[in-house]
Amino acid sequence: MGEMIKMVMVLTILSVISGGGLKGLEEWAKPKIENNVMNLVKGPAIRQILEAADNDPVEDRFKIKDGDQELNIFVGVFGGKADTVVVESSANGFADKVGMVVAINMTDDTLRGMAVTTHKETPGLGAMAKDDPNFSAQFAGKNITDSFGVTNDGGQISALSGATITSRAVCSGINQAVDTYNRLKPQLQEQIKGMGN
Amino acid sequence: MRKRSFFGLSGPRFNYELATAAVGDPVAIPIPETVTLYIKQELKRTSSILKVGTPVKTGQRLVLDEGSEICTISSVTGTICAIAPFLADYGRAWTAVSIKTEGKDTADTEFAGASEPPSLDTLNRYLAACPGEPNIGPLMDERNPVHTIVITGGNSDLLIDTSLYVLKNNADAVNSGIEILRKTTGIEEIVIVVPEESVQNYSGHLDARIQAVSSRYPYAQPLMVLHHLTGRLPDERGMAPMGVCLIRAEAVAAIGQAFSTGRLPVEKTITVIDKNGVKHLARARVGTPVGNLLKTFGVEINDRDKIIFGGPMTGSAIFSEDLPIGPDTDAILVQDKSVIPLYSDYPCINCGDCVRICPANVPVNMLVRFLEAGQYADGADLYDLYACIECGLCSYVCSSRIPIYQYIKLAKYELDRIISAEEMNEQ
Amino acid sequence: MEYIEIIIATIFVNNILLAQFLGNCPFLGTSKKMETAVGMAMAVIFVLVMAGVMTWLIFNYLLLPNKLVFLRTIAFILVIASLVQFVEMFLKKSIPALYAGLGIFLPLITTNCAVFGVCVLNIDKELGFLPALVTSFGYAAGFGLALIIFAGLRERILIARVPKPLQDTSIALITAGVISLSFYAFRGMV
Amino acid sequence: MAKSIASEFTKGLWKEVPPFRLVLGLCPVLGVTTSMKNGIGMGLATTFVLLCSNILVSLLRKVIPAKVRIACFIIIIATFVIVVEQMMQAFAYTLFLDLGVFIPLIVVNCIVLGRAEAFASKNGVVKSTADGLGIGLGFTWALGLLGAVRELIGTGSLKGDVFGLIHWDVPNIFGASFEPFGFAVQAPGAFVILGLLLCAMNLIPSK
Amino acid sequence: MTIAILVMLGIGATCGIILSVASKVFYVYEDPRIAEVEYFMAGANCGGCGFAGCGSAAVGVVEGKTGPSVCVVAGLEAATNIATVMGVDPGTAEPLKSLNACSGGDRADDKFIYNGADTCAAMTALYGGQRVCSIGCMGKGDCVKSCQFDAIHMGPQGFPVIDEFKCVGCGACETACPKGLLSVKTMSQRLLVFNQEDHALAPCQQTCPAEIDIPKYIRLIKEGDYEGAVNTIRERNPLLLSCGRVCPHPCEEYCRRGLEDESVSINQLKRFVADYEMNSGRRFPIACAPDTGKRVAVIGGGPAGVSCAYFLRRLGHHPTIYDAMPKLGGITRYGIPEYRLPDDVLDWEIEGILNLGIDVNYDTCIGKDFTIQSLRDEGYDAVFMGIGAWKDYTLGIKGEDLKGVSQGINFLSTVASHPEKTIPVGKRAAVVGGGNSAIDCVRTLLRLGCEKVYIVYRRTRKEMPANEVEIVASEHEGINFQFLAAPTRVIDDGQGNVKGLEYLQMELGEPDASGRRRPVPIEGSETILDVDMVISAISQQPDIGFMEGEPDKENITITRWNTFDNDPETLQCSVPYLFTGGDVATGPSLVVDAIGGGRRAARAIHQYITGEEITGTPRSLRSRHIPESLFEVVPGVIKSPRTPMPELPVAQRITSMSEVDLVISEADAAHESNRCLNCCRICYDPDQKKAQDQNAA
Amino acid sequence: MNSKKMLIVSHAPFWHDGSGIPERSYHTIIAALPAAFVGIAYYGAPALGVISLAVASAILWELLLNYAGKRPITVGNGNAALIGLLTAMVLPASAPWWLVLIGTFLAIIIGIQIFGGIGANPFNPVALAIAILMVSYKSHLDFDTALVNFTLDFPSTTDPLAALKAFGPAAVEDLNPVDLFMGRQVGGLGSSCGLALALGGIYLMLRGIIRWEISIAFIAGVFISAMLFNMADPVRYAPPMFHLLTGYTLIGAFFLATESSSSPVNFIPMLVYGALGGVMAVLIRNIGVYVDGVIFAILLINLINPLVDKIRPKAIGKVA
Repeated sequence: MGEMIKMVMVLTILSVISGGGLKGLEEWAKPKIENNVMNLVKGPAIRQILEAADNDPVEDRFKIKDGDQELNIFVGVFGGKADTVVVESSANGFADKVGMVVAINMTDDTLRGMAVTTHKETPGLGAMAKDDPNFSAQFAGKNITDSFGVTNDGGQISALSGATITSRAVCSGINQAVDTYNRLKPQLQEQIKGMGN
Repeated sequence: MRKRSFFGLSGPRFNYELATAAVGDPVAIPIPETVTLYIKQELKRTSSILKVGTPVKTGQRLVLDEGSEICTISSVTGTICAIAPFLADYGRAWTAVSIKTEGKDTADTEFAGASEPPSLDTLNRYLAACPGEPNIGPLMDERNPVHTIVITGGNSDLLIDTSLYVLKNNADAVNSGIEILRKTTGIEEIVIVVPEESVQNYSGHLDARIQAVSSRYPYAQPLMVLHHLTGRLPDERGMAPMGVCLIRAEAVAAIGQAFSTGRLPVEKTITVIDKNGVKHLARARVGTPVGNLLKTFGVEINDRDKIIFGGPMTGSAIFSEDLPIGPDTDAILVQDKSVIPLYSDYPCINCGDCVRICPANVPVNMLVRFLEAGQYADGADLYDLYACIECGLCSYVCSSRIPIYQYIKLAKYELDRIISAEEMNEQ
Repeated sequence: MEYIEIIIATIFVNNILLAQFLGNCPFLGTSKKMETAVGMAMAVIFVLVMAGVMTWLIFNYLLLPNKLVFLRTIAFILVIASLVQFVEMFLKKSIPALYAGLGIFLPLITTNCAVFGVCVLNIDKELGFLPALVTSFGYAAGFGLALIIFAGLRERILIARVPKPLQDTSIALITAGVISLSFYAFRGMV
Repeated sequence: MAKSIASEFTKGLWKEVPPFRLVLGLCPVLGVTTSMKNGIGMGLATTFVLLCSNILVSLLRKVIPAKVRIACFIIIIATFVIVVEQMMQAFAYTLFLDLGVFIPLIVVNCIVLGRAEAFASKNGVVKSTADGLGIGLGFTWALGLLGAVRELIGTGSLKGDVFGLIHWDVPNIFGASFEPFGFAVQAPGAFVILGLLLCAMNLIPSK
Repeated sequence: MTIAILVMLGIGATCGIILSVASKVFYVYEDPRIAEVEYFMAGANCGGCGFAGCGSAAVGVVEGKTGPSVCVVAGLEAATNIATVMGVDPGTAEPLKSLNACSGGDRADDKFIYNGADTCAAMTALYGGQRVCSIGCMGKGDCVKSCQFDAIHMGPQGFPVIDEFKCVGCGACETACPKGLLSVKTMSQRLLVFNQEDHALAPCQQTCPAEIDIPKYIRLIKEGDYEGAVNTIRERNPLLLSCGRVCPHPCEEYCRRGLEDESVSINQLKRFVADYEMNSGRRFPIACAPDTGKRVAVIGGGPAGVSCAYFLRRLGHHPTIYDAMPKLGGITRYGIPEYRLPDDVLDWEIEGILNLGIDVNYDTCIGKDFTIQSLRDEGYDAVFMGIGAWKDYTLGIKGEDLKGVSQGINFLSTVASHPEKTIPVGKRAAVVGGGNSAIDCVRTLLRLGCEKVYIVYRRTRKEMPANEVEIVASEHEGINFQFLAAPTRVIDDGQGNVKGLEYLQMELGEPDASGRRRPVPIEGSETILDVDMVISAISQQPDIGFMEGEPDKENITITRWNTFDNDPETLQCSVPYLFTGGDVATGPSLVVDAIGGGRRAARAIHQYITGEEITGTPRSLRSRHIPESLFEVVPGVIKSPRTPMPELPVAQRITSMSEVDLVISEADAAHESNRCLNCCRICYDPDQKKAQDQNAA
Repeated sequence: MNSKKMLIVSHAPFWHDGSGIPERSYHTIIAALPAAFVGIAYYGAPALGVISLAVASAILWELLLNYAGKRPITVGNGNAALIGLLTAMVLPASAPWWLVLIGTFLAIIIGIQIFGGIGANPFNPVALAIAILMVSYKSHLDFDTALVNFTLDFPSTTDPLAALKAFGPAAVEDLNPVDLFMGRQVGGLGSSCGLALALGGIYLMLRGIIRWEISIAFIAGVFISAMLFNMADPVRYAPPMFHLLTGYTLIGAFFLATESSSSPVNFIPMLVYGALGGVMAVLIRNIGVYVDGVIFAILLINLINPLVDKIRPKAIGKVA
């Protein structure tokens, strides 16, 4: 019995020490990680789709509550007018989740652009969603009232050759972003008021 | 040798020889100067009985040591001129006894004294080394009783006439042999297996049930006959548990002859097939060197030729003209060096010809790979090694020219060795 | 229909071994004999489904609400290891026949990246409970399929005259590569 | 003593270098080596875990009861894996993205657990350190080599850095007209190239 | 932080409790070794070994399905530990090594052209294979294919060559070889191999009483591997320096080259490498098996005793030598004069042997200081009796008690025990006898200042049993030979001193049973030889006077030649713990016979004390030859002169005790070793072919 | 001893039907040549160049590896030449020299030699090589891009399968089956002429060099599965004859799927193997990402070959 207790004790103590230590580490690392994510992953993508913006959209960002989640919203200022919001979204792709950012022009509810941020798709096939500018260019200017889908499923987006799943994922990610946008539109308008100038 | 036909969809068809009127009477071969006989027992240093210089008589029973069961029967009268160890195929260590013949042929009388009444012991003691090599051992095995004696009347290989010739021309001797067997063993079920085309030659003449088998090769192969009759094949324990004993027609004739004349037969009927494929029938004393027979028929042997004891599919090649014919040598086949097919070192290319020709449905293509890699046990377990009836057709059609039949025989031999070694260890 | 798609995707298109490179060590180790391969395949299916369920529950009901997502590695591996060990002991005692056929492969699974990897992937993809279950099963079946195919090929390769430096692992890897290439055939099918 | 520590260290670099000599830990080997950068990054991450877990296991080897030792080792290893995961996210985020799920998978890497159990749990701290470091660095160069080969054949160039410390950028090694052999950076190519590298290693004697 | 700790606490504790409870509830008995073996494995359950996890691999090891090195992750150390658990030899102390018996290969003749499956096994199945030699290598390389460790490759001569460093002694090749040419043996087993009828042996090796692998060491000398040559000799003969000097080399009688040319000077080559080691300034290391803790008493430190002790030591046992003399060496020291075998050479050699860890009790005499029984009581596991034959036969004639009459061995040992070599000798001396010790006596007398020395022998020079070289050397040194002379009495000078020796002239009659013609006295031919010293050196027998005081004497059988009755194969005496060897077992014989006897006894003792059945060598070849290996003609030999033995000039040597025979030069050794035909059982390398090869190259 | 005659000793049987690996290879080459000639006729000198280079380099690779591995020289058996020829026949006539070299390297060395030479390859070497090239050099193996500089006198100057994939059956419905059968279509230089391939295939079947069961089952598999697709949705899926006569279907059926060492030898397995190959080819064409699925389909059936070949008749005398 003594041995059993020792076994359980050692295991538990190790777990506890590990859990506590890691929590500490995590708290210390969290801001750094967020910063990295912002600068290295989302930043370039956002700056790319909002290339023409007057401001730096990554700087001009705010958080907004959606249910019990907090969302990052980036704001683009065009012609002195803060009319574009960038919403993050993700959908299941071929291998893992495909993360993307979707820029929506609030004035006419059209897509200003989208870009894939994170993915683990097959190089040369699914990965083209991020690398092939022709693919992402299809989305620019589309009206968000349409649901996005690939041609195989009767939509208007021509899928990447050999990567229908990834293409579908991108479309569903955009649809999600649009949903979020529609849901939060009033709050967003509230927020961006006064930005730009 | 038969080549592949242009259209490869149908496999080759071989038929056994059927003793026809065309087969003439055998040519008698003169008694040679020396004969060599094998005692199927290893020579340990020296023999306690046989010495160089010992005189022997025709039909005398020769053994190495007192009380030994394994014997040979002297086929001539003369004196022993050499005793040497002899290594036969598959590691069988025998003793070769050479006898220098003398002018006069004197018959030994020991058998005449012992032959009445006929008994299994007498058969085993005197006739086990007679022409046709009757397989007496299994009949004496009490643990594995035999219920059927099968007389293989057909020839065991292509091109050979011997067996059917004997059956046809010595029907009386065969009948009395059958009677002796019945009497001594008490086994009623004696079957004579003959090719179906020749059944009418025998039915009614012979005093046993006649069973016809296809005259197409390999349906008269001993294992195939066994399967035909019992539906089974021997496994790694061998023939013993099957309760069937196979005896050649010539052996039965020899038994019959021995008991009716009181003298042990010492002459063997042999089919000699020369380089041109011409067949001759000969009668010679057991132990006559092959060279003598070949000389009689004017066959010239050069370097790189091949002399084969037995037929083209299952025979065994020998390495010297001096080797003697044994009591089981039904035929001698000579091949010129220009027609000898050579084996190659190519691996199996999986063409599947062997699988399609195999009469036993053995997956030869996989089996041979395992055997080449030396994995005999796996070959036996997974790929039906023991279903092989040893006809040699797979080697005949192999595109890679792999000596498949040799591998199979080797595997059975090695497995046998491993099993007996394990049994030794356990004891 | 959705589940069939998941199954096809996980078995063929997205095969855990051949496309995701998870679980390669036992893949090479247990594919030398068909018997072993079949046993291993069964064991993986069994454990992976159980582990998928367990980890899903732990993550969604324990870690996520407490914002301890970063602890999932340690939590999962501990759970998987204990689960495997428990099942092994259970089988050994209670169902020895099953243990002989399947249980002896269980230890291999603790450090099988495939099991752990699938659990993590399930979580990463934020799958629901049933999809997670089906995905786990599909991946495991894919693992088994690849293993059995590989064992079939390897039985022949092991007795072929492979050049000495390439023998065993080296040629096995190359064969695995070609199997992986062949599975490209299923690309785009779902 | 000094000699044996040195030999514990060097054996991992050549004589027992995983995955070439000990064909283990293949998942990351095949999964992340699309480039030399990823290979080295993964190798270093593994080295860190290996080193730390070896030290800790060696220190605690007298305390841990035999029956639960595997579970304890797993906890220790998993802890360090999370440390690596967090640190990498904090300091080398792009690399973390490339390596993806393979970082948490270090926890099930046979080499790490294997060394902990076979070596560290039976040897002193110094030796275990040498062992962990040696095996880890051996793993790193092996991964780097495989990554480099695949990157070279598959893209024609070598490009990357290690945690921003060392950079390399060798474009178009085979000339500008070289058409990259895309197979090399794809999944099946990983198996085939590792197989061929193993063959090459077999040709070089281990002594 | 708290939540994290709590969650981990929950998970950890739950897992721990479940596992520990389950380990009790679901406890199943297993072979405890499984757990022990598993403990040494990596525990990573990686499957790299092909087993389903470490547990399965451990079961595999315990069930003998795989070897101790199964775990690839854990490495060598673990393999050693696992081997210890399993009681398998871990392969460090006494590694098993494969050994190839056939050195014929291509050069052996074929009996047919083979065409078929490319394996030795298949080929051997057809009439025993294509080689005429019944034990010849087929050269198809089944062993090469069977080796998992790349330790065997096909050599240029068509037979397999084993890389001893890579060989792990797994035994795969042994099973693969259908001819049984490869045998995997430990060093111990190799030390105890005796010639058998079915071995691949050259005629010289069949003849050598010590069974040294002569062709092998000559080949190694040819290759310049002198250390290898020394080790090869040491596998069979520890006293190579002594034998190199005093052995009458019966092997050379059977040298195949001798049939067409002069035989190879085998013994000089042995002496050359032996001296090479001594002069190289270092001792080549001698490996010993791990200690067994068994103790053996060796009575007598002569060649038989030393040889037996040496082999016992190398087998891992602990021999202790008891010797009556102050120094070891027995007859080689005290019976063989300094000028043939210098003391310092013997000292160096014996030191090397004792350094292996053999204890010696000097000046302890059996019968006085101890008995066989007392040794048993001291706890020795076995006793080796090797006291030699030190009692001279007397002439049995009148006047033998006179001053100035002495006996051969007695005389020689007195000389040997006086290092200053100043023994008073007479001016004219007669030595009776025709054997080696007679020659030793006369030549010693000459060196001690005797003016005229006679050898009195009752037959002729042709019948003299002494070595031819010795006779020739003594002739050179001016010894007078009185053949066909049978001493009848020693003549007294009246004061108890010798004045002369009377002998009867003989003539040769009919040959006797031994084939020698029997000398028949000529009536009335008494002659007196004018000498003042007479040494009788006719023969010796063992001095077994101590047996009177031996408690166990009832059970120990003695023959009528005063030797210990023994089984000639195992040398075991009538009591099981007693073994014997050398002259005390055989009567006076050669040094090299005693060495062979010591090894044979060591084998039997080894079997006895390790509890094995004591068996002789099956199909032993002792003093017999394989008939097929003895040739009448040896085609292909190109004559090439034998290297003459260098000697000290006569003038120099009779004035001192310094060594007469000198060692040959390295160049001569190379020449001589090249003369060797490298024979095997029936094949050899003919010179003609060698010459052709050289021309072609 | 020397005066004795040296006889040859071997094991039974002492007859052989005279077949051999070289004969098999050369007859297969003869059977493949008509299709290759058609390719040369249509595509001219470049096609001849590709064929010669492929055959020569294949032989060279094998020779090099024979020397490197210190093994007997095996090029004499014609297998390397055959593999080289078949590799060339599936490549487009525009293949650059290096592509041909890489192709034959992959086929001979990776495909065959490292597995232990002829007979040991678990995969069809040609299919393996082409599959690797397809995933590495998409543009060179895409007939539309590759053959853009050729002026071809065909009814349609685009690859029919690519057209089908991109635009559906409507785009190819006016292609005449006779034209397709005569090879008047864009495709591999020796793989488009159905007539020549079928002639060669029938020759090989009659000679017993390839097993008719595999070819017939393959063709049947393509036909039936294409028909089912076509019946289900004629707008999206092309008719069976089209699938049969385009792309690599016929060269696959007669020359690739039948490669002996990667295909089964028993009757039922041969049917399963062939049929599955045909079905997979159509599946990939219709719902997969690749324009032509035959190559991958063959690799896939190679994978299952050891498994299906375990279905075999019971050996005689076997109790269990």
